[in-house]
Amino acid sequence: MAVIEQPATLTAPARPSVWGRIAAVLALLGRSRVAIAGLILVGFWVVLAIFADDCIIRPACWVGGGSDGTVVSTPWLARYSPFEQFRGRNLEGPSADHWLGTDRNGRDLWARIVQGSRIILVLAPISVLIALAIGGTLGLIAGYFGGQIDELLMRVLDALMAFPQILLYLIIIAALGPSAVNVVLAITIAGAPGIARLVRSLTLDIKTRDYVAAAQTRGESPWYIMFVEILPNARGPIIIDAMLRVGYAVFAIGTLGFLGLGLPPPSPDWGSIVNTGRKFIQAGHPWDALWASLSIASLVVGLNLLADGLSEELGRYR
Amino acid sequence: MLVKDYMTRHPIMVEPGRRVVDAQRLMAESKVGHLPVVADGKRLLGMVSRAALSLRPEQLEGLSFWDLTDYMARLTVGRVMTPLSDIHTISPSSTLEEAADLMIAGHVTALPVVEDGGVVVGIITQTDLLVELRNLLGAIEPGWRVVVRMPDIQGEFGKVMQVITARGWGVMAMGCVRSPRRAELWDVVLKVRYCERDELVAELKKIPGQEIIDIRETTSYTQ
Amino acid sequence: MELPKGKHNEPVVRVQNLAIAYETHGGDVNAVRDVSFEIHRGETLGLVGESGCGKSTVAYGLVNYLGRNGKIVHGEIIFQGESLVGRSPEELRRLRGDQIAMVYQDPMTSLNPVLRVGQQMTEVLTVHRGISEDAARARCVEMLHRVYMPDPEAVMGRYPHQISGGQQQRVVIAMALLNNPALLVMDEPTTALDVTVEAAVLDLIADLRRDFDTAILFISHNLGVVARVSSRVGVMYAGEMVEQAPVREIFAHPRHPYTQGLMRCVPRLGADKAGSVLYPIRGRVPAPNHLPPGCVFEPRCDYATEHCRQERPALRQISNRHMVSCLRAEHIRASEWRPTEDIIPLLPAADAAEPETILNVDGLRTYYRQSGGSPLDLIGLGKKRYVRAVDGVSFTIPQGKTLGVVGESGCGKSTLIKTLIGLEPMTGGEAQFLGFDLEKKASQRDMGLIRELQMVFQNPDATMNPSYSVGTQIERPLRRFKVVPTNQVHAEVVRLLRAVKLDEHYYDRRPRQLSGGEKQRVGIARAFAGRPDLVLCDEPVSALDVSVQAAVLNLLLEIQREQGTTMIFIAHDLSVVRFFSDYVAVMYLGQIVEIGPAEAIYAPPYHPYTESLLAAVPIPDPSVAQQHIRLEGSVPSPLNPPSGCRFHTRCPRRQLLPDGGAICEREVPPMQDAGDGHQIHCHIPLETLHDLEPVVTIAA
Amino acid sequence: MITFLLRRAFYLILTLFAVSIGIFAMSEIAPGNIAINSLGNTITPAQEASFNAQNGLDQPAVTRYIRWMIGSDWRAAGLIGYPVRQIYEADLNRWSWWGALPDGTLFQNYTDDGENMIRVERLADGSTRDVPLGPEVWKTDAEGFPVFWGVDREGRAAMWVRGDDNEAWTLGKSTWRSSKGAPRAYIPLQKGLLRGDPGVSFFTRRPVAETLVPRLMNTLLLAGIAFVVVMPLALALGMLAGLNEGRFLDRLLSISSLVATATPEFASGVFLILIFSTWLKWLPGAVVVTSDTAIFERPQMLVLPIITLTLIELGYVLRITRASMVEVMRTNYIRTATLKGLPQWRIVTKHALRNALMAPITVIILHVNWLIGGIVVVETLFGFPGLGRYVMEAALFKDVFAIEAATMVLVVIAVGTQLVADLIYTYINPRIRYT
Repeated sequence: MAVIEQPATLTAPARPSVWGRIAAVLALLGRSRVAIAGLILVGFWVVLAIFADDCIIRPACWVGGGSDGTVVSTPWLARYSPFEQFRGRNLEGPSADHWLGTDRNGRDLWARIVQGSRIILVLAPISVLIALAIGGTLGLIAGYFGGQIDELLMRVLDALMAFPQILLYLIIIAALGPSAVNVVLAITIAGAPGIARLVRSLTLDIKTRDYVAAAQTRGESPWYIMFVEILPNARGPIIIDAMLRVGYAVFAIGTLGFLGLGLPPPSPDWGSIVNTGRKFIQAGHPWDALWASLSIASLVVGLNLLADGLSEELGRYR
Repeated sequence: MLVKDYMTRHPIMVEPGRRVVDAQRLMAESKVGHLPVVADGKRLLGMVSRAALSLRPEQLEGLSFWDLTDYMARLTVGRVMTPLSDIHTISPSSTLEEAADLMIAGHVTALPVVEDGGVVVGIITQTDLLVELRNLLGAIEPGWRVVVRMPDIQGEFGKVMQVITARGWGVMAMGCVRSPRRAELWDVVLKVRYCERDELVAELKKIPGQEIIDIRETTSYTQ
Repeated sequence: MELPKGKHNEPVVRVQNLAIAYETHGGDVNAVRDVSFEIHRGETLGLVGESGCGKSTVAYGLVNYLGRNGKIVHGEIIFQGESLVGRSPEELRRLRGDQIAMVYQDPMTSLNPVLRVGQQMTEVLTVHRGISEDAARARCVEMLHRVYMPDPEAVMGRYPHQISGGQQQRVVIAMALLNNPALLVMDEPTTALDVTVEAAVLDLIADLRRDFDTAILFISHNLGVVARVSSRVGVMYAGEMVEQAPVREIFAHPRHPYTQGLMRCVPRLGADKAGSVLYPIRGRVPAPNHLPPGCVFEPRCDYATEHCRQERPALRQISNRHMVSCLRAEHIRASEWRPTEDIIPLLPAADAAEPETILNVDGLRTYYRQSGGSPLDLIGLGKKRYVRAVDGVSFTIPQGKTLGVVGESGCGKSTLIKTLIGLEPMTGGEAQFLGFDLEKKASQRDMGLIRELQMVFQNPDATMNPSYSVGTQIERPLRRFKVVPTNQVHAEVVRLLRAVKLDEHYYDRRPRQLSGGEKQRVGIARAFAGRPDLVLCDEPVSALDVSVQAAVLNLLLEIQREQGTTMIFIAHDLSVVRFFSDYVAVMYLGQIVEIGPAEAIYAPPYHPYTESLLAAVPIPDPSVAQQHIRLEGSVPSPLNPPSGCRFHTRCPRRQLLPDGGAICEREVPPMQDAGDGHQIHCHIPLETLHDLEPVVTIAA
Repeated sequence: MITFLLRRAFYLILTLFAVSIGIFAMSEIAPGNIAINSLGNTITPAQEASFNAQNGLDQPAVTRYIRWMIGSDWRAAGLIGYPVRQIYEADLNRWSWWGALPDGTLFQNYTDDGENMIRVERLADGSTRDVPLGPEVWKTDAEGFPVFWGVDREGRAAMWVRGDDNEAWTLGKSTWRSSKGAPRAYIPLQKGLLRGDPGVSFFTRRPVAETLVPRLMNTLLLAGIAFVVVMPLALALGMLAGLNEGRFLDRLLSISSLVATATPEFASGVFLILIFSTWLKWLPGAVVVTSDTAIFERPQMLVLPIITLTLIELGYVLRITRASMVEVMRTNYIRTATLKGLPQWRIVTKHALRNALMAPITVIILHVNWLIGGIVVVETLFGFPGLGRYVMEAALFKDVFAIEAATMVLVVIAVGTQLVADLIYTYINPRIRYT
């Protein structure tokens, strides 16, 4: 199939600023309807998470509190505190007062869902970032040095990958107890081998390029070559993969919550909301389960759409 | 001197479903007089010639303009072609004489060349045979074309050749045929190069019993 | 001499004013504009031009395979009297593979990896002719015989990856010919092949054209290849046909300035840097959506006038069968052309004194461990097998000189220089450079040694790190080797950029904004930044278009002359090596078979391998007479090299020895000194080799 | 090719081994406490120590790993001097361990006072009789203590010390019972995983294999149906989307498959229950198993779990297949096939299909891990009595042997499918077959 080589755009600014680059990425995204849809979905949750209440300007929130039911923040988008129990108003459907209804304890569902987005949008990226750091480094080492190191590392990672992830989660959480840290730990351990594999294959490819040989002939250290010469050129696929992995992480956090292995109650984690809410579905009160399910589905779908659109656009200009 | 050396390879062909008008245009534009009709994979089904494509009044239902247009629009090559059962074909490894023989016997001016159970590989026409004749008689080589008439005696032809080779001249082409209307004599056409006309005539005249019927200088007409 | 047919001269295919465009985000891009040509039975039209000139687009346009975004804008393709434009997909399908066939550039990827060769071949027949599988097989085997495939029956049962590249291309050609097509389109069919294999495939193509009377459209960027197979040649530039003429005519009397420029870019075989000069064409091919308003070649043309800037010339007949699209074709003479001042490279001065030896390599060996497939290997007990990539190579280079290394792919020439520079571990032997031992890998070497030994790489797209700007990448060696004080680094980068004929605006450019030639220049600037004494060049120009290739070669020569750098220069193009090098080494299967001064290598006495390489080189001049010597078979595996002389399995000259060269199988050939440092490793006596006829005779 | 498969099999076994160690280690470092989990958090330290000793939990991890992996009966037999044997007691519906005298008589031992050992011999009809043993049975061990090794009444190898008045605590029906004259040390008898015995569950006090197998069967049924439904459908739809790249059908399939893969099972399960069970009332929203054959009597119970389980896989496989098909259709050999004039269907079936299947098959099989995750969620959501829920419960309870057994089963499935994938892959990719 004949493809016309795009002429190098000589009019492009020689050294784009950070904002210029962000604008370029956004422009790229703008071309793909899929990516825009994803951006809207993800953006919706990010905005909600940030502006749920006045936490961003009230440091008291950051050091904790609130989870015990004391109100330390003023609701903005959330309307009520996620922990405030309205007596006599439990298991209500949506109304003007409680937009999404209330749960068994008479807590406002909208407030809890919004608060849940905050939890998930903090935990998921953090766990992916840690997994990226660990998996990325292992992948670089395995790919660059090759030989025995590669063989050994990949065997271990293969074994980890052969292990069903859900079991990993179960065992880790069952062993260490449900907490935010352990959830992050579990997701990191489960995710790192996949990232290592990806980075390794990218490294194997990139290390055959002449510029790597050029660096070697300059006598550069392996670490310089790995992190300065190789890693920046692997960023495209890594970023896309990371975006998908944030989606998986949200997915996994939700699943853990659903299985009762997530954050301990009364934390409004979406999975736990579904878990407690599903008992009331047959009783004619599907709202808890429905809203929380919709939320998590829309967020993961949004992240996937974003990654999909981005990879398609990047692929088109590769 | 085999068909495969003189035929036209990759002839223009038509499929039986084509309209007759298209085939006519194709023949006119590409200046060919015959089209092999082939199925998928160049398998021969029949032949059409310009004559076969011309309108035959007895097949028409009426003579109004619309009838004619309608008829022509519907008429396909497959309906007017000479079917495979009625035509002669020849293989690429046959001799030209065989091709000529088939054409004479079949009153046709072209033969499809087929191999491997009916796959058309070329077409050989009267023109191709004439090209062979021309080349055989050396028309494209410069030199003296001389016709010598000699009696039907063993060794007569050798005498001519002896004379020519003795002088170091070259014979570029030759043909032998019984003289027209005089079956006891032979006419030999020779194309001789590297010599002067007078010398050639003088040398040939020395041979007893033979006579020079014609001598002329010829060059090629077509390239 | 061919006998004239005298009748029926309608071409098999006639293309008239063909224009092809691709739809892109930024609107339609006209890749091909107003191209016209015709091809008759038994004729080969060669299409040449640099990359991006629309050659392949024409080829795929001809078979109406332009992808989803390509379309024929206007023009006609008349095939066998009927137009191909606007035919239904089904009609086109029936023509493809039956009446029109194609041969592709890369045979490996053009064959389906999961189907046997036989399956892929027979289906052409079973689909188009509807004949039985057995009949089809028989015909396929016969056709493989026709393309001189050894053991066709066995090949039918193999998978594509199990046969060599040359054999794959033979399969593709045989497959194309199965249905005796009227038109054969060949898109760079030999580009991916080694020179010896290429020669054999080109011979095959010439044979087949005669036997099948097929009309061939032959596309290549290589003038030499086109000269060898074509009966007529069309030159394409920026999507237009700029000149078209019979092959002898166009090489003897090129009329278009672009054609003339192309011929000045390539070194003639036998030319060297002392006696001849390459003249690159300035500028670069314009992008199809940024064409100049007038003549497309005007911005790069030395003869351009105001008229050329305004009017776009059409292809017109200027003599019998010679067509050119230049407004001034009648006024320009190739012989009267004078280079403009700034592209005359200064010739190296004659040697004043005998220079000292800078690099001394003795018995160098580089083996790779090959992991076997037996269960024992699984636990590390398998028999250790080694690929002997470089196996006992010795040579020396005097200061300031260039050693060229030639050989087929897999002969170990790349491994040799990678070992020298420390990218591959040395298995044995010795290499002394400026008193340093080159035994260690690059990462363990002394900084002083690293600085004096640098490398220029082959692939322009991989030579620069796409993540960093040009300036950053040239700065790195400057800072690392502390060539200049830190505050002068920027100035030094600019100086280096100027030295490689790039201005300082390039400092902030990203690699993707550069053309291949520019990237290669940056690569050269980076290699020369530390002012090294020895630079190893691994095919630095083979991925470049000829006009750029000339410019880069000139640049290397100029820097070498200025800095007195010593070089090792690898290339598969024997003309380029001859032009560029003072000494040449010919390698076969990890060993040097012949080494000596460049002029001595290219004249008898030859090593038989050198002789066959020279016989295979495509020469861009149809008037040059070349001996017909072809190697049989393929290069044996370096895992298990032949005994005695490694070349004995393919040597065409063994018969010159008593009892057919039995000694070649038993004994390692002796080194014979032909004087002046010219060494030949062969059992055949020097005198016999000396009496061999020269492979290439250039008509006076 | 055989080498290739051998190598793969070798690595898979290695993987299994590593995994078994991994799980064991993981449950080892876990801070939870089996004794508290199974006995409640009101136990005294003495009771806990006794429980641990009886169950071998006081031993170092390595010892326990070895016992679990290759069994403890051979070691116990060496100490006792007689072989030990496991039999099924039909009247009590349980498996128990006995020592075997040379004449084949099965026995267990106990003592009430730490002085007189009593041998309980099992008769052919299942009844027992006590045979007192003389003082000569006490042997002096390495440290100089007179000890006796035998099989205790609970079916454990046990070591009594003469004159010892050890106290053991066991939890009876509802109360703690203390018994005097108890053994000092125990070796819980088991054949070891390698001989097919995954041990006894702390939770149910039944052999793990006994409870595991029916759960496994249920899950295999669920997953099997899901697999059979999803694979052909997903592959076919993926091919269809790939062949129509960029067209409406492709967009529709791509987007819906993306939504399907991105929605967690518990969310899509909730949607499905709401729509089909609560709203339309077509299908039951939960699986209620009242008997072994309940699933077959009301197969409609399985519909929603299967759909929930398949949605993710369907979308995922569809996307992979589509991407692979798109890539293959752009290759040079498809171009060759097109320019050979082959009809479109032939290009797709003969040239594209096999190449396009290579990527999905390996990826699909690797995705079995995800399927297992889905099973856990789906079984929890619908109350389906399968292996997933079994693992869940075991993990929450810290029932080590149950977790380990179930995990090994799941890993064997995951790893085994990889081997199958390798086989399929080598079959469709000739390049591997010959290297």
